[in-house]
Amino acid sequence: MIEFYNVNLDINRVGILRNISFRIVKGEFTFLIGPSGAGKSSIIRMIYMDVFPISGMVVVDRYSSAKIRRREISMLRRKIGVIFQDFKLLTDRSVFDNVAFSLHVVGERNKEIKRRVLKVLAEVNLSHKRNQYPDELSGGEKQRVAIARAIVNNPIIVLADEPTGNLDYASSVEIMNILERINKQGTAVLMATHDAALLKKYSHRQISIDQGVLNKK
Amino acid sequence: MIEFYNVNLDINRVGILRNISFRIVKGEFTFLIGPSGAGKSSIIRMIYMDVFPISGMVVVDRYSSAKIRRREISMLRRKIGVIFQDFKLLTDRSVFDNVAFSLHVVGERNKEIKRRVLKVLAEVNLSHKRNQYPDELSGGEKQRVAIARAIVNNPIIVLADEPTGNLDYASSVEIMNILERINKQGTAVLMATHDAALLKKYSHRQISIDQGVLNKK
Amino acid sequence: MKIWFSFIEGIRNIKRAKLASTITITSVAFAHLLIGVFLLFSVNINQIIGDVRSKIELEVFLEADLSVKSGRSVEKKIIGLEGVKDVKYISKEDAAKRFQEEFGRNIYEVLTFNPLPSSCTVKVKKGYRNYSFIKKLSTEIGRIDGVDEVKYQKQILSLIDRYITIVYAIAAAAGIILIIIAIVLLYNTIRLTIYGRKDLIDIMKLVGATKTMIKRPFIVEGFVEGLFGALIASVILYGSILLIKRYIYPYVVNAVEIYIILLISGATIGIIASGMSLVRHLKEI
Amino acid sequence: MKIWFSFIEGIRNIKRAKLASTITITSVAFAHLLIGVFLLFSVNINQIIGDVRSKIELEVFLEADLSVKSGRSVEKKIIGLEGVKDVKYISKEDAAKRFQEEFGRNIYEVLTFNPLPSSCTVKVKKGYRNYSFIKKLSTEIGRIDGVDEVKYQKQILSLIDRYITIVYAIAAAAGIILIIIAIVLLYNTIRLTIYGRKDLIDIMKLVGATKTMIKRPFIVEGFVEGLFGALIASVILYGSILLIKRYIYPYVVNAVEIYIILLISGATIGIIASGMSLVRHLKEI
Ligand SMILES: Nc1ncnc2c1ncn2[C@@H]1O[C@H](COP(=O)(O)OP(=O)(O)OP(=O)(O)O)[C@@H](O)[C@H]1O
Ligand SMILES: Nc1ncnc2c1ncn2[C@@H]1O[C@H](COP(=O)(O)OP(=O)(O)OP(=O)(O)O)[C@@H](O)[C@H]1O
Ligand SMILES: [Mg+2]
Ligand SMILES: [Mg+2]
Repeated sequence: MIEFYNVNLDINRVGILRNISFRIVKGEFTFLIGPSGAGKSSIIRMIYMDVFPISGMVVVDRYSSAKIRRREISMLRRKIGVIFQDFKLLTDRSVFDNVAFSLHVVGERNKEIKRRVLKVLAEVNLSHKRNQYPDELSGGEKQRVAIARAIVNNPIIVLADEPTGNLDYASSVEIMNILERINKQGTAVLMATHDAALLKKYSHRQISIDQGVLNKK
Repeated sequence: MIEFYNVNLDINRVGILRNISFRIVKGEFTFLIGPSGAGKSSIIRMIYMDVFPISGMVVVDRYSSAKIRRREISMLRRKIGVIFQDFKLLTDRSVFDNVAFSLHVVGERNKEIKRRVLKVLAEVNLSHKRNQYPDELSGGEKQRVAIARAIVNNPIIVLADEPTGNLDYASSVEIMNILERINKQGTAVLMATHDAALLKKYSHRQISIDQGVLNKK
Repeated sequence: MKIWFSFIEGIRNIKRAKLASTITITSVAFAHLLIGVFLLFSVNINQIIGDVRSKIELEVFLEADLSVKSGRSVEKKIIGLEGVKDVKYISKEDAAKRFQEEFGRNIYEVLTFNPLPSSCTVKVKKGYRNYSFIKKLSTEIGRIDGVDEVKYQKQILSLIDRYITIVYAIAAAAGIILIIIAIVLLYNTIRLTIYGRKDLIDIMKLVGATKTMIKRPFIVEGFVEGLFGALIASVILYGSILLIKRYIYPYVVNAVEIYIILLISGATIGIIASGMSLVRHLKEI
Repeated sequence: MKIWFSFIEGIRNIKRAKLASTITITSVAFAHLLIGVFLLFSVNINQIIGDVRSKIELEVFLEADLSVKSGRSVEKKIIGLEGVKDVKYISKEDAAKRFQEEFGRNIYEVLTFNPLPSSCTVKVKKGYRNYSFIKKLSTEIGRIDGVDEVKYQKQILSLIDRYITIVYAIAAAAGIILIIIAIVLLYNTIRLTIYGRKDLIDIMKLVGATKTMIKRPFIVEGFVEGLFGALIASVILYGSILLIKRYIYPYVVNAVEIYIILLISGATIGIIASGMSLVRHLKEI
């Protein structure tokens, strides 16, 4: 499902990742851990093909970083739900429309869009904020909108970049429950996190990186 | 130093805070805790006079929310270091210039600016990234720039809105050490946080809010 | 993505970015006001010059003692010449009548004989009303037997013809510069408004929207704003022309074609400017 | 904040927001190109009309048998009239000489006597070269004893005077519309570029910068970009005029004042547009 083969990544001629290889299979739940600046977000960006390796290869679903074409990148991204570390919400539309956008992109019918968006907003406890705009939300609420948008589409992979960084412990556990549930339904989840408490509570596989290299355990 | 007297806050006619009263004295270190959406960031915004109560009064230093004038707001803000939850970095200038900006605002001499910026960047472990732009930083690195900017000015109050949300435990402890040190030098610190581990380790006073009202302990 | 969603999005975007769309519409309106004023100006100047030219005629005085029959034959010969639109023969008697009309006295009361010569008034066809042709024509007519003298408004004609090419050249240059300026300014405006939404475009890409999906609403938006701006310009121009006609200069010419040109131009520029700006922003991935 | 820091910031901002400053400079340049073309056009049209008018003169034919002495006295009387610039007396002898020059034959060889009348050529002062005045002057001169007939280029004069007011009115209207359009478009452009930096301005406010501190660099930026844009327009115009002078129309007039007006206008509009846009964005707190 996700495979890294000897991946090296430079951005602006600065070395970010060195010789990374790992594999995540269908339906797996994996933590991505490491100190600030280690390269966790960069790994996630390579999976949704926002940046490309200077050598080595990233394979996701049936697409390879070596030969994926522009249109295919869009197709791939529709199958991946990404919770961005900085949320990346569309500031000019409401919570509802932010979440609905992913469904409009795949051409879903209006009625179905409404049903699914309301359902997922309820799951992240944001039904009452559905008509507010991102600037009118607290940090944690924005994060939950980002989560809702990432999972509304029934993706085959969810990439979660510190999805609980702005959430209290109770909310974090709720989010973890949602991620575990969609994981049970067959979705692979890769979650970058610093949250020691969560790491202790959930015993999923951990990929650990530091200064751009994989920690062998 | 910071006093809230029966403060009620509405934003866009939505009630955010109800009847909040508390007091933080000079040189105190206080945690602000509560679930997502409770109103922590809103309390911090009222302290740097970004929003105003619809009733009650906020007094900071010698300024009262009831009669502070525009120019005085700028003056007040120069004495307060704020670590914003969403960082609020100037994306069109380098890390160095972001931190230096606060010092230019108070008309500091160039040589002194250089000395102090370099010193504070070293404290947050970002000396090597000083010429990069915010878009080229990881989440945790951005957060550390925001921290550096907040403290470079030797403020009398530091308001930290989840300053460790994007940081691993080790980095969080380093940041806590910096905040504790400037607190020892007489700066009042108010820190909103979810981080259970930090709350356990540090036994400072806690102000807890939930759904816009203060929790009596 | 459903196409109708793109349309709805395009319309909604106009409301979402009120400042940007207001500015775009204002810019389109002003630029088209400029182009419209220029076009109306040209049409009117052209009309005025055409009016002056249409009044140009040659007066052909015939020899004093020429018979009516010979006069008529001169008339026929003139009609046969290239570029002649029509000829009016004025006999000695007609001239005398005219004298009576103009001066209120019968010429036979003043003099015992009629000294007025018979003459022809020659009008020239539309494309031939220029100095060099009329000069040629006048010598040609002068050579006809029985013609005494040919007169025409030499000075006005030579004046118009001396400066007309310069005026037209300058007007054409001004027109081209004007249109280029309008396009560049509009393109810049739309580019800036789209640049202001760069973050949103980037986010759309990240959640799997293809280029077409991102582009289409902007194109719709450009079309609507362009058309609307041009419409505002047209209404202002039309109103102004009516006012000018009424209070300042009743002969001012209004041409419907100009308004059609403006509307088409507004919509087209809106679409093209949006499209081009997007190409720049969508270049990377 | 130190003032020099504001200046350095202003200059740096131009580099920081390359797209925005390029667009602003282009817009200023184009808008001023427009204004410049209009000004040069007006100056030249004015020059052409002035040229035509300066050639207007009255020919005063004196009575056939008037003595040179009486002729000279008529000349003096004409000089005394209002609006007359100078009068040239042409005696019968002078006229004969002219005839010789023009037709290459001595008139006394053709005829036994000199039938040419003596005459005066009257030039009119600058402000008086219009149809209604010259008509009045001609009747006045006609009443002087010894004057037989007064001739002047009635048709050209009446043509110019009939249309000149319309042309001037249209030109003035076009000029005003042009300048308003230039200002609105520029204002919009600068407003959009500043709006694009709204987030940055908000952040500056949050870290304690006062309004003045935020404004000053933008004003510097507006000044520099405005001046630079106007400079580009001036260079293009100046170059075009030189080319036109050389290859198309050598009598084209170039006025230094226009370039000075353009540069001042560029800098001023830059400052005003920045200032006004900022007021809007800085309104809240
Ligand atoms: N555009 C860029 N140019 C230069 N360096 C960059 C760029 N983007 C990221 N980096 C650097 O790459 C390194 C890894 O960044 P990344 O965002 O992957 O870290 P991270 O593990 O997600 O950290 P965090 O936990 O703080 O979010 C960082 O040191 C960062 O400064
Ligand atoms: N502009 C606004 N309009 C309407 N509601 C708002 C606005 N800003 C904030 N709110 C609401 O006020 C409540 C408190 O927000 P605040 O940001 O203070 O919460 P918080 O305690 O900081 O939460 P978090 O831990 O998630 O950052 C939230 O429910 C939020 O939706
Ligand atoms: Mg990261
Ligand atoms: Mg908050």
